[in-house]
Amino acid sequence: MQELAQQVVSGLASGSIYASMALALVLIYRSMNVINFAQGEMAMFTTFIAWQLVQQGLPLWAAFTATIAVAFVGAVLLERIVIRPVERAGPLTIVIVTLGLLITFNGLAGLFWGYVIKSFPSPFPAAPINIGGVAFSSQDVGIILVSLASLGVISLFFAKTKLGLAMRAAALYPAASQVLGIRVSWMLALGWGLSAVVGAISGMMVAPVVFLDPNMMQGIVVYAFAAAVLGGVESPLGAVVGGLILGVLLNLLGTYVEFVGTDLRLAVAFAIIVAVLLIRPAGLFGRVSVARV
Amino acid sequence: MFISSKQLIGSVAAAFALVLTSGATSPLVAQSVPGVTATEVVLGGLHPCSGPASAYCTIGKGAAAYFAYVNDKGGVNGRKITYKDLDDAYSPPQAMQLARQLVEQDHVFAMFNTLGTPSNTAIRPYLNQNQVPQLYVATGATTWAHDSSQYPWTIGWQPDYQSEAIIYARNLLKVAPNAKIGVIYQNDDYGKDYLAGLHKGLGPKSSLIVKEVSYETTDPDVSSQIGQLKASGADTFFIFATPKFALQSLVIAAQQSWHPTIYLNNVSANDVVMKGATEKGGATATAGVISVGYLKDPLDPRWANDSGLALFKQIMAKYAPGVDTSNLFYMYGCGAAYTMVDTLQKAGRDLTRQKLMDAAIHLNEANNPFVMPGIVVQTTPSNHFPITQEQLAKYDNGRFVPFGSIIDARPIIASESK
Amino acid sequence: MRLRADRNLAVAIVAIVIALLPFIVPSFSTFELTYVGAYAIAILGLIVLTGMNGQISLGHGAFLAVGGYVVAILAHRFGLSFWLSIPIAAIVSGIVGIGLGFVALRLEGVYLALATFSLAVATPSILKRFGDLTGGVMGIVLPPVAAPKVLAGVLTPVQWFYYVTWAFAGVLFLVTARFLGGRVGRSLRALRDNEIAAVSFGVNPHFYKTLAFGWSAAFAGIAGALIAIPTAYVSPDSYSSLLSITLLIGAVLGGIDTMWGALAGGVMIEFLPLWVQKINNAAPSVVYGVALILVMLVMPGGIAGTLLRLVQRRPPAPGDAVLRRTEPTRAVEQ
Amino acid sequence: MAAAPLLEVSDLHASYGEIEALHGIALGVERGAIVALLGANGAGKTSTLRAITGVVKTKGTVRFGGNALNGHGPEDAARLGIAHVPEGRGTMGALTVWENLMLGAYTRRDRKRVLGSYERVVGYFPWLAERKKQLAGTLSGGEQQMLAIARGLMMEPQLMLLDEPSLGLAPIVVREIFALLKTINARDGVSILVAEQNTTVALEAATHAYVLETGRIVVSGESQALLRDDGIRRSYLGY
Amino acid sequence: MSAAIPLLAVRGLTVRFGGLTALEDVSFEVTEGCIVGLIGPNGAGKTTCFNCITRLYEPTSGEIVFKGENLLRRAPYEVARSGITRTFQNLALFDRMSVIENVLVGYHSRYASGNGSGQAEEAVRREALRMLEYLGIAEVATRPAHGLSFGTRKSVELARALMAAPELLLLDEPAGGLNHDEVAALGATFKRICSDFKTTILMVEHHMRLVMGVSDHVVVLDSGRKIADGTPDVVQRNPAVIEAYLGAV
Repeated sequence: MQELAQQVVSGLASGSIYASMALALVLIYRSMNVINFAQGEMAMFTTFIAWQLVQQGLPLWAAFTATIAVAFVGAVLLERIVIRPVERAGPLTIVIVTLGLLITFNGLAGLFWGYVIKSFPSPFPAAPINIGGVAFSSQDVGIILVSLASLGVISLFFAKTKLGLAMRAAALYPAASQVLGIRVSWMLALGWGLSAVVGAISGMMVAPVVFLDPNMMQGIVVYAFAAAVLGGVESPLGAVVGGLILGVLLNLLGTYVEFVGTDLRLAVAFAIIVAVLLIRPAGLFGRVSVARV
Repeated sequence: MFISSKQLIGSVAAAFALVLTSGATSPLVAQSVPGVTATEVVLGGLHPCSGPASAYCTIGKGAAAYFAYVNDKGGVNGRKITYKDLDDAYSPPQAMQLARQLVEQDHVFAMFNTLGTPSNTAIRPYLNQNQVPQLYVATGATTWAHDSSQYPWTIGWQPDYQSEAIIYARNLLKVAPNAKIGVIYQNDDYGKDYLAGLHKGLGPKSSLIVKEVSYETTDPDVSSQIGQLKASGADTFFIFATPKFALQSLVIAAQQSWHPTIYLNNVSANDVVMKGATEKGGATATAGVISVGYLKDPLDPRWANDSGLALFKQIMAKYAPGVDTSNLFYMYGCGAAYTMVDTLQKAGRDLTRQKLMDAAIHLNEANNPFVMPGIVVQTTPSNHFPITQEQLAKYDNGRFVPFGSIIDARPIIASESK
Repeated sequence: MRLRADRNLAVAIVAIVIALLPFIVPSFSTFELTYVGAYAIAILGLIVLTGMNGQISLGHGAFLAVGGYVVAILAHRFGLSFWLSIPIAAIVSGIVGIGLGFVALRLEGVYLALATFSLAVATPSILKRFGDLTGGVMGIVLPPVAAPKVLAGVLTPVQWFYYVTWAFAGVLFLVTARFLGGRVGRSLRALRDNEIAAVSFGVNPHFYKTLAFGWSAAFAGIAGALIAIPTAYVSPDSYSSLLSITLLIGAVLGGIDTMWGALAGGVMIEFLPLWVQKINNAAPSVVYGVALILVMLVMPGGIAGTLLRLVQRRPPAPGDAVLRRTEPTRAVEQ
Repeated sequence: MAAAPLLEVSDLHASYGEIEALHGIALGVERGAIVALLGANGAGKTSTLRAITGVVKTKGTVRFGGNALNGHGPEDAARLGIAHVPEGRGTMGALTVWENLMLGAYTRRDRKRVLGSYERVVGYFPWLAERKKQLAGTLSGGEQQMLAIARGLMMEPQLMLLDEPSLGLAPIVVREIFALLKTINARDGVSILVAEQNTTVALEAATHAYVLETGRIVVSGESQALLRDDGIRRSYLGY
Repeated sequence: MSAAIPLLAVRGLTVRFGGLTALEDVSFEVTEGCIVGLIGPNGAGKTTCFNCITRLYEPTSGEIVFKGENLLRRAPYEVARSGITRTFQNLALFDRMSVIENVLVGYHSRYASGNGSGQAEEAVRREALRMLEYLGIAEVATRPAHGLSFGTRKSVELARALMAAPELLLLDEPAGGLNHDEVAALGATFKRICSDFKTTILMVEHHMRLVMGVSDHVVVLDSGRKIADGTPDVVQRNPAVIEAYLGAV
């Protein structure tokens, strides 16, 4: 029983990692129907920037804020320079370009900071929390809370602000939005900026747990894909819930299903992606859209 | 320069036949030894500098720095060493092609310190068939020594993973014969070799192991695995992991309020891991962790006034400026390169591949400045494990404090091979 | 008609060059060019699947793994010669591909890329999990290639296997050209360009899309076999997700719209990692990644596509279903 | 003619990729006028409207209130005061009625005045206020068309471009919409350029009309005159 | 009107998308050998009706019977083999394929029908070329389909549809985007096609002169319902039709 509780709790902790990354993926998908394969590497890269700033003596929260700003501006520039020329291209072109970004960011991080793992400071206290034999860290709680907070802020932004409304409109109805004076192309750039911010937050939350190195996100990103698909790739709420479910599910399968063990987790993630896409393509929280010819 | 491949293969085959029959060096090979001129000897190597295993790239850079230092000091027997170190991205097919390129296009005299069990396994038959020495490979699998009769041109350098695990097992049986053991290991050749060693070391007492869990290098974290180990009731925790996951294991165990006796494999027993784990998991996360060492950790205050460490720092500052010298991989590269230079020296002025191999299996190197004092890099025709000695140490107050004397796994290996 | 004559001439020249190369270049280059042939076969499959049929696969490394392991297991366990095991590899891989093709029927564009990418990432762990069959993490060592006795003095084993590989490549190219030029190819491309119109003219989308998947998987299986045999070793590390990514990148860099793209792509996959190492030894992947993005921005048709266009002085193609986004059709009619 | 017209288009060409859809269009909309743009499906009505606001690539000149428009994107046209109600209405079905209306006022900053516009728009379409939290996609076709017009009005435009407002609507609704357009035109002084296939209704509302055929203007004139001319009707309007 | 068995019978066809009703209980028949016009204001449900016949839409209820067989039991890709092909309102050419290849795809359903499968590729190609000549566009045979003029693209669509040797040809706004000289020629082309290919034509069209000029029978839809059905003369005088569509003349 205690083991079960422990597995569920650490599943939630891992799940919140997937969730925060999935949230970033969903933001880009919502703004341009694209999966950014480089999302994880961008998050990793910005986390390194934060690390560097802390090394230079900046207080953690200042580094945090500065990194978010850098992530936003950097991603907007990136969208303008690299994505915009292929904005209207088909999925294959965009897939390849984002793969190119993935390779580039990974290489750059290795070039600048090397491959030795780095310890990233955590804004939360280190002391473990122990409730009835189930132990976890305040960092775990912190990630869950930050993910939920990001979700809340994002939801409010899209629901309540004029800019958020314009972004939704631009993503869903680019042609109609244009004639209303919405600069659709900039909305896409803004979408990149926002998702990079969420990614940066995710990276900085995750790094204290998994430790920082250029390959930090490679293991996470596939689970984030699975989480996003599970929750419905257009739904921020779905991304978070999908991430948490996935985290718990993988832990329970790994612990109690002999065949899966700890070594078939990726295969399970693959199976979940395929199964969800086949059975309920819109995910748990996505809207089912009516296909029209 | 232009040799048709037919001729090449033909001559190799002829040479092979000659060696088999007479055991003497073929005159064909002696005439012109690939990669050797009056002023130069060319070595080749493969390290992953892109892809998931890029962390190991630095080993090659460390070795290259040492060779540059040796060259500036006049080289070996008047020859400068040219080290062609290529990136195989940890991919066996790529390793195979690059090895052929190094042998057939760049005409390397020998391969030195190629990294990783998969890559070395892939190129071993080719190199042996063509009698190209595959020296001091950077992996601790036992196969390099155990299968030396089948692959006489291949030899490892570092202590093998199995011996290391056997050392831990013996130590454990001595101090806590009724321990309940939980193991986390990386699900690849590296982790499984350690696991096999642990089983061998425990022998009939293998039943002490109550839980074994593995992780994949693609796993984001190992909290689920640690939870399972904790739930198993284990009081002794073996970590056979790469630094990242070792660090996570230490921290997560502490965070889950699990405080077993911990054995940590050598690869991960470095300052980055221990400092990081102490910082995140508190002092209890690392206090009393047991490991072994054979290299001089640049951050260990024991070596603050050591001449070997001073040499290391001097070399790195001059030939690899700007790199993070606290990274033990550089030390590893220098240490292996030292043995390589030593071997070339012993092989003599009149270099052949056969002579190089002979030197490699007659090592007796007590003065490698980069490995711990007292450890002798030693081989014999019947023993192809260059380093078998390791020093047990316990983590205490920010550093590993050695305890007991240097343990030589050689007798264990000897009994093992029987 | 003149165009066709030009093309035949070009094919003949390329075939002759390929036949003569082993006698011109050193042995290790012949060895590398053997891999070019194998990669070209794999990319040819991707051209059928992605270029002609519009289905994006980021998981073809898995089929290379199937091909490689089938050959390795058959050779290791049963001592089967590769003449027999390569066709078996093609069949097994093709069947797996058809299975995945059924799944792919329900997935489009980015979703398919996502699903296949996760397959690529999961492949090594699946290979390790079934260690009894696959040799687990240690993989399987294959016996070295030997030229048949009659050719022993004429061809080195390296040259011999070079010809074997390129013979496979040649046959598969011809077969593919034959099918792509006819009804099958038209149906695939029609589905890619406009599925609704294609279906309206009787093209069965389930059949042809699954066929394309099986076809490309079978080719990837053959390629996997042809890579495993000269490498003489298979292990899970040979089939990381990077391999799948590299294959698709090779196909797109080479030119996914034309069969020539397979040749160009094979050359790219084989030699680009070497070239970028020479350009920047410190961070080869940065050069690789930046080059990739630049190519996509500057020549979206890939190398072969761009060259062909220059030769034929054609204007750039518009409205491609895969390379360009088509505006979602929203019904006006209700 | 004393003052320059509000909208002045001359020698306008537009192309989609390699295919040219408009081959030199010239037309004008006077301040306060309702002008109809007629023609069969595919004649180029939609392209003309799109070319005016810059949705498609163009050559030629488009001047609006003295400013050269072409070369700028549709976003700038909106900022200058042209409300384009696109073909198929462009109502954003996944957003609420209120959100649709607010997006109409996207380019305006003064929230107070935006709310003022909202009050006036609700004056025309009282049902909008009651159903402002409803998703636009759940409205009927006629309601969606009215919402699209209302959204255009939220911009406080000088000129409205309407692309087939009658599309898919029952005749009675079509008449209602055109009556509303006339009211809006009269009361708020919004000039209107309306592309229509429903010739009768359009000509009745408009003061002036142009007839398009395969990307060229073939006939133009006072709408009453066109309405009376049987020859024109038979040749160009297809009935 | 003859009393023969209808080639196509649409009975009680209803289509709903979510809450929208696109077609409501529509019934009509198409008799072999004639040209039937399907008219109505934009958005009346004409194309939806076409899409049901070609099985792109699943009707909510109703029946579509072609040659006595229930079409709704067929998969979309089997409709062509049954003998129905179509053109598209917004043109649905295979843009990256050449004109002749586009037309060859039209032949696809005949490979499967048995009698065509033996025919060699070359013969099929010649037939496709003849089809292009028939429609006067043979000179663009090897050009890619994109980048052709609008009128030519429409002809390519027609050639592709005819290549399937359909018994029923559905034309969706064939006159859209054509000038009045071209429209005038179109009427003659349809009559010629009708007799040369023994094909029945059902067309959606706005151009009243064309529809009334060539149709034997006209069906009028408005807002998803059928409001009239009969010969052109009858329909043109129908008050409901005038009210909804033609306007006061």
